[in-house]
Amino acid sequence: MANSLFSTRTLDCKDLHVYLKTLPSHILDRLYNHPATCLAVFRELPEIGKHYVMRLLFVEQPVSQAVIGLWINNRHINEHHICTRALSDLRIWYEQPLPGGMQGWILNSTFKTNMKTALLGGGEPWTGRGAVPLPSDKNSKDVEFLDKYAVERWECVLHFMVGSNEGKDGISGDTIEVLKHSGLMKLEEGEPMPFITPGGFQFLLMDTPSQIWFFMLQYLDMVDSRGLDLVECLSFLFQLSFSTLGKDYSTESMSEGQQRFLQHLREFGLVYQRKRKEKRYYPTRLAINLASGLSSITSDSNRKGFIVVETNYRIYAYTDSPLNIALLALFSEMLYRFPNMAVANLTRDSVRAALIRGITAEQIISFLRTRAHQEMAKEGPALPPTIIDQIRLWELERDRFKFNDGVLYSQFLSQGDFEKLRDYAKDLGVLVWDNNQKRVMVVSRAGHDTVKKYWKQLKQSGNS
Amino acid sequence: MVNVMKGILVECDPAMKQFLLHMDETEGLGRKFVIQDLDETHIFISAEILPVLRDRIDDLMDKLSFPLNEK
Amino acid sequence: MADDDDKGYRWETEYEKTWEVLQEDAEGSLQTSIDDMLHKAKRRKLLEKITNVRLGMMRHLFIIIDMSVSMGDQDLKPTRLICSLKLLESFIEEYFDQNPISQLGIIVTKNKRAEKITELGGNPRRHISALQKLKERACQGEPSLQNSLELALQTLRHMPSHASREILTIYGSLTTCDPGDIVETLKILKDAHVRCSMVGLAAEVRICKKICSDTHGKYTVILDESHFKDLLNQHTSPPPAMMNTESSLIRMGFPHQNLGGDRTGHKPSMCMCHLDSKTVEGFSTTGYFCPQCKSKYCELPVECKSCGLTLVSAPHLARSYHHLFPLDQSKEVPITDFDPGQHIFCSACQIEIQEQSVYQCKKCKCIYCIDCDIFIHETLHSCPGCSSSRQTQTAEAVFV
Amino acid sequence: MADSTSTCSLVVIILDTNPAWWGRQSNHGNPKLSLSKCVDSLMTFANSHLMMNHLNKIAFIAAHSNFSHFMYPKRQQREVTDIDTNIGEINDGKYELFDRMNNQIKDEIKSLVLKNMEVEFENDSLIAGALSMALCYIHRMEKEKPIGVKMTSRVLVVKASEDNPAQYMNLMNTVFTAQKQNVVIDACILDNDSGLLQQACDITGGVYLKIPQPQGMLQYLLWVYLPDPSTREQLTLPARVQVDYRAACFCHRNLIDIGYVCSVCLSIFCSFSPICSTCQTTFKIIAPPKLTKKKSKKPTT
Repeated sequence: MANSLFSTRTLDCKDLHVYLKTLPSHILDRLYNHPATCLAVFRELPEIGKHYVMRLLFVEQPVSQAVIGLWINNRHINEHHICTRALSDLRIWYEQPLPGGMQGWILNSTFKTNMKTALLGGGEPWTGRGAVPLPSDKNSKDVEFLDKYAVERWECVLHFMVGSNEGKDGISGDTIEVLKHSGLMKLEEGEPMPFITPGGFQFLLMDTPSQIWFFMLQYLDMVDSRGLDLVECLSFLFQLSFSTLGKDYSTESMSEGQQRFLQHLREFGLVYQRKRKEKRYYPTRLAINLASGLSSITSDSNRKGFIVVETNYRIYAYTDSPLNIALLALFSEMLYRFPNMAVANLTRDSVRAALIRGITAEQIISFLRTRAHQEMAKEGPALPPTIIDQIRLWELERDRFKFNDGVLYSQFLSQGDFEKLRDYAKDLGVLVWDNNQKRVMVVSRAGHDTVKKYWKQLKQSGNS
Repeated sequence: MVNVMKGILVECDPAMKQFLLHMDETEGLGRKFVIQDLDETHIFISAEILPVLRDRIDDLMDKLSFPLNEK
Repeated sequence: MADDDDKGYRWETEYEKTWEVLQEDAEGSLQTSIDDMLHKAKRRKLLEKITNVRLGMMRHLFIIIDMSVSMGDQDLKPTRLICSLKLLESFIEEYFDQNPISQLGIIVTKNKRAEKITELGGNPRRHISALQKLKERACQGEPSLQNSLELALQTLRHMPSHASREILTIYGSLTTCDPGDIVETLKILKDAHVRCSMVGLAAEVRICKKICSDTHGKYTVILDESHFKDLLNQHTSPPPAMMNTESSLIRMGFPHQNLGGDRTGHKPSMCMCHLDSKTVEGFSTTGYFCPQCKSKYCELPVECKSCGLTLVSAPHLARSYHHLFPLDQSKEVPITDFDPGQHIFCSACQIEIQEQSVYQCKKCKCIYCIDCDIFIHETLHSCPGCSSSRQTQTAEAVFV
Repeated sequence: MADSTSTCSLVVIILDTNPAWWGRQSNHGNPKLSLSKCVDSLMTFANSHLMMNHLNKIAFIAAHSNFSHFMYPKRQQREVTDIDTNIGEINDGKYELFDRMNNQIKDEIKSLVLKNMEVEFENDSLIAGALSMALCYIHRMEKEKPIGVKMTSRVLVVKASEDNPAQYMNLMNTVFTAQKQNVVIDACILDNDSGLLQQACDITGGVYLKIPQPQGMLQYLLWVYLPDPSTREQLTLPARVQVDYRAACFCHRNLIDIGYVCSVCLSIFCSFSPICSTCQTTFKIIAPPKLTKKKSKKPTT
């Protein structure tokens, strides 16, 4: 069905699998020649797929598909098909006929060797862990400092999106470029600063790891225009997500492209470097949590929840960060503002305002749930069920109508003509709706002229 | 000859459809806008009326709901 | 919490200033004093366990549930009856977990009459499904204590003398409507060595207190739901055996479980416990075969229907060993005994101990934190240190 | 892929480091399986377990002949985080976390073997102690896990030497506790079968497997023991072994079908005896039921 005229494009934040499937196969193969990427991709496979890979890891020749089919008992045969397709899509294994003529599967050799290095050792060290260990840093930074730095840098970007100039030092042109490219913000002519789009609001309401992953995906799409090699950056990003928090890594074994990429990461808050020319860098918790962002596990454990939602639609937010309050203001009316707390009211109008801006009820609910206060999360559901239902009802209330732009065909002479035209429109996929008894059908505007041409042809061949 | 008309197909629950038909008869939106009443849950209306119709629907919704919590 | 009998009633004792127990520490937080109150409560529960007295391992217990109109009261959510049935379900599971070779029966009293819901049996599932059915039945009329006690007495009287005979009554109403004189019944109960314990849901009733004290049972009145749960759990561990239950050798069968499978040539057969069930559940090649009469059962422990032999498996007996060889209490060692510089770690869960006191097993001198100590004494019943060092291990192996 | 609440699984590996058995293995000329090869396979198994999910956790306990030693994660003070930048770290393609864990375990085993040279050699090991230590650790991990994370835990016992019969009661206690905490106990047997572990795996629903060729130990580990219990239902795994639950009588130590159980101390005897050998209580001789003289039935009028 053609999507209806007025529903805004919901933000599709793809997880790693979907993203990798979009990459051409030669890039995938080049990607697999680094242990970190293989590890990250392995972790995103379905559960049974992981066991298949582990079983085939140390087997050199292809194994017949029938044998692999026997590994799983027949009650779960569809999981088997799902993961065999997943493994083939990601080119982790591919078909190879056995000497006896039967079809078999064999692991992609680059993937296999690199998985073994990740598992057992050997091969050259990862970038950042040079052969000679680093002299200890005199002003080494502890974890709290890294956390504070990372959150502050990332919130700069979010502040810029919300348009409040709270963020201390602004953000670079590159970041604005990425924001515009990703459709989170739009630049109207005659206005200095781009303003936020409905997609942008949805982005703001996501939890941090997914935000960063979505942002990095958009950044990687534009990486060729910046003259950086996609494979190098992606594999460096995966290495970062496997590094240990609080440990410093050296930069001297990094390629020039990766150095530039490092500076951008530094600006987003994924990495900390005291000075530009510093020979070492510290990955921050945002980089390490990237792995959890991949598979959209929302365990954003480092930031304590701060929202308490009560059943009388009151929201108490124990925060003083203007960003959080700006986010809350998106869908609730601010009542009072105290030094360490803000009180807001969740009303029908405030939620409708957010819905009109394109924010969905699901996003509001997941925003409140991921940032729920520890006390709320401790016993029972983090949000009172009545609030969740009411937000959903407000959303449904707006959706009672579905408007589809289209062209109405009516008063057909014969049932035969009607069915011919309807089937034709259906094959084209432009048929919006049809009704046999009344011999009436609606075609989408786009498909209208092709259907009209077809109808004219039908008429000439009919009466000539 | 097949009759062809451009417009908007509206899919909604029967109660709402009655509301649209009522609007059409009483010309609440200024003039008739329903082109054809298709079936229980579908109705075909002219395109220009849409913005006005949306506001009227929002008003209806506001009338239906009551303020949940006093300040 | 529960006042013991000899001290008399609480209102007779002098004025207790309970609010002074909580003192604020240096920074004004109550946390530390709450911690060590919890701490003392946990230790007290462990120390209370009476040791080296003969326990009645084989128990025959009747649960009498009052379903009179007073059980419809809503001071226990949602009603007294449903709340007690819910707690009784977990009690039954815990009871059979602690005493695998014991039996249990359920009796209900309402409309001045008593009715037996399930016979004495060893299969927890049957009792729990009976309890679930009780939830739908209404609470009416008055309970009759005498009728229900006599109904339980009829079956308990014929039980073999080596097994302990017990009655546990959940009593919600303050009145009872008895045909005869309940003191007579009390005398018969005493002669038949039946131990009556009661859990009162409303208030203390003199006749209940007299019945329980005369038959060496325990009479307690609940304060709230969690207290109700604690009181019920006190009845799960086997009570000290009465003087006169003389011990005897019971003949038991240890059936051999065959996993079947057609390779071993076992033909499919019906099992005795699902004889009347319409489903095909009992029809399979696997099962336990009674050594004496070869009738098949799917679960143990069970009393063989055809030859009366109690069928049990070795782990069932092993499950009660920890009552017989309880772990002795660990010594509480204040942290000041160790030199302050050294970090002390719990030898079981490797956590660094920062509380005030540490627990040391007398035999193997291993050090444990408070959580491990409670875990070891309440669920594990064996000390990791002792069971992994050879000399304490062989000394303890008294019989196998 | 990732369901709403993220799940993580904890595996505690108990390695039977009985010097007598491993010693006999190495002087066989070409050793079927030497301790170093066995530890390497366990390292790879542990690494693959950690690789399955970034929340998974692992623990190592060595069941030595006279004590059980907790090898990994090592005890560390609460304030100091575990960034031990030990210089001896060889930097290669291996993932850092695996590297650090493997080095730590290898050092622990080295010190374990070197330190206890003088002990006289027994050919059985005390598994029950290591198991109860594992359960205490699991109990603590259960309490410390972050909210919203569902944790399943299991114990893998790699056993080589024989059973110590004196451990029966302790092992049974640990097995019942594991069952109550739904911790699964798996057993990978290298040499002689262990009746106790058979019962342990059967009661807790784990996999008991005596591996035919010890050299291929890693293959068995990856195929049978790597999937966690919920995935095992989907895979075809070796069938459950037939467990003999019959009791052994205390007087002659042979398995009996019908026995006499003392009602006081539940000790089992194969024949009737007036006194119980464990708790010295005398039993009333239950004479066969006397035939009551049948009362002659008076003809009813």
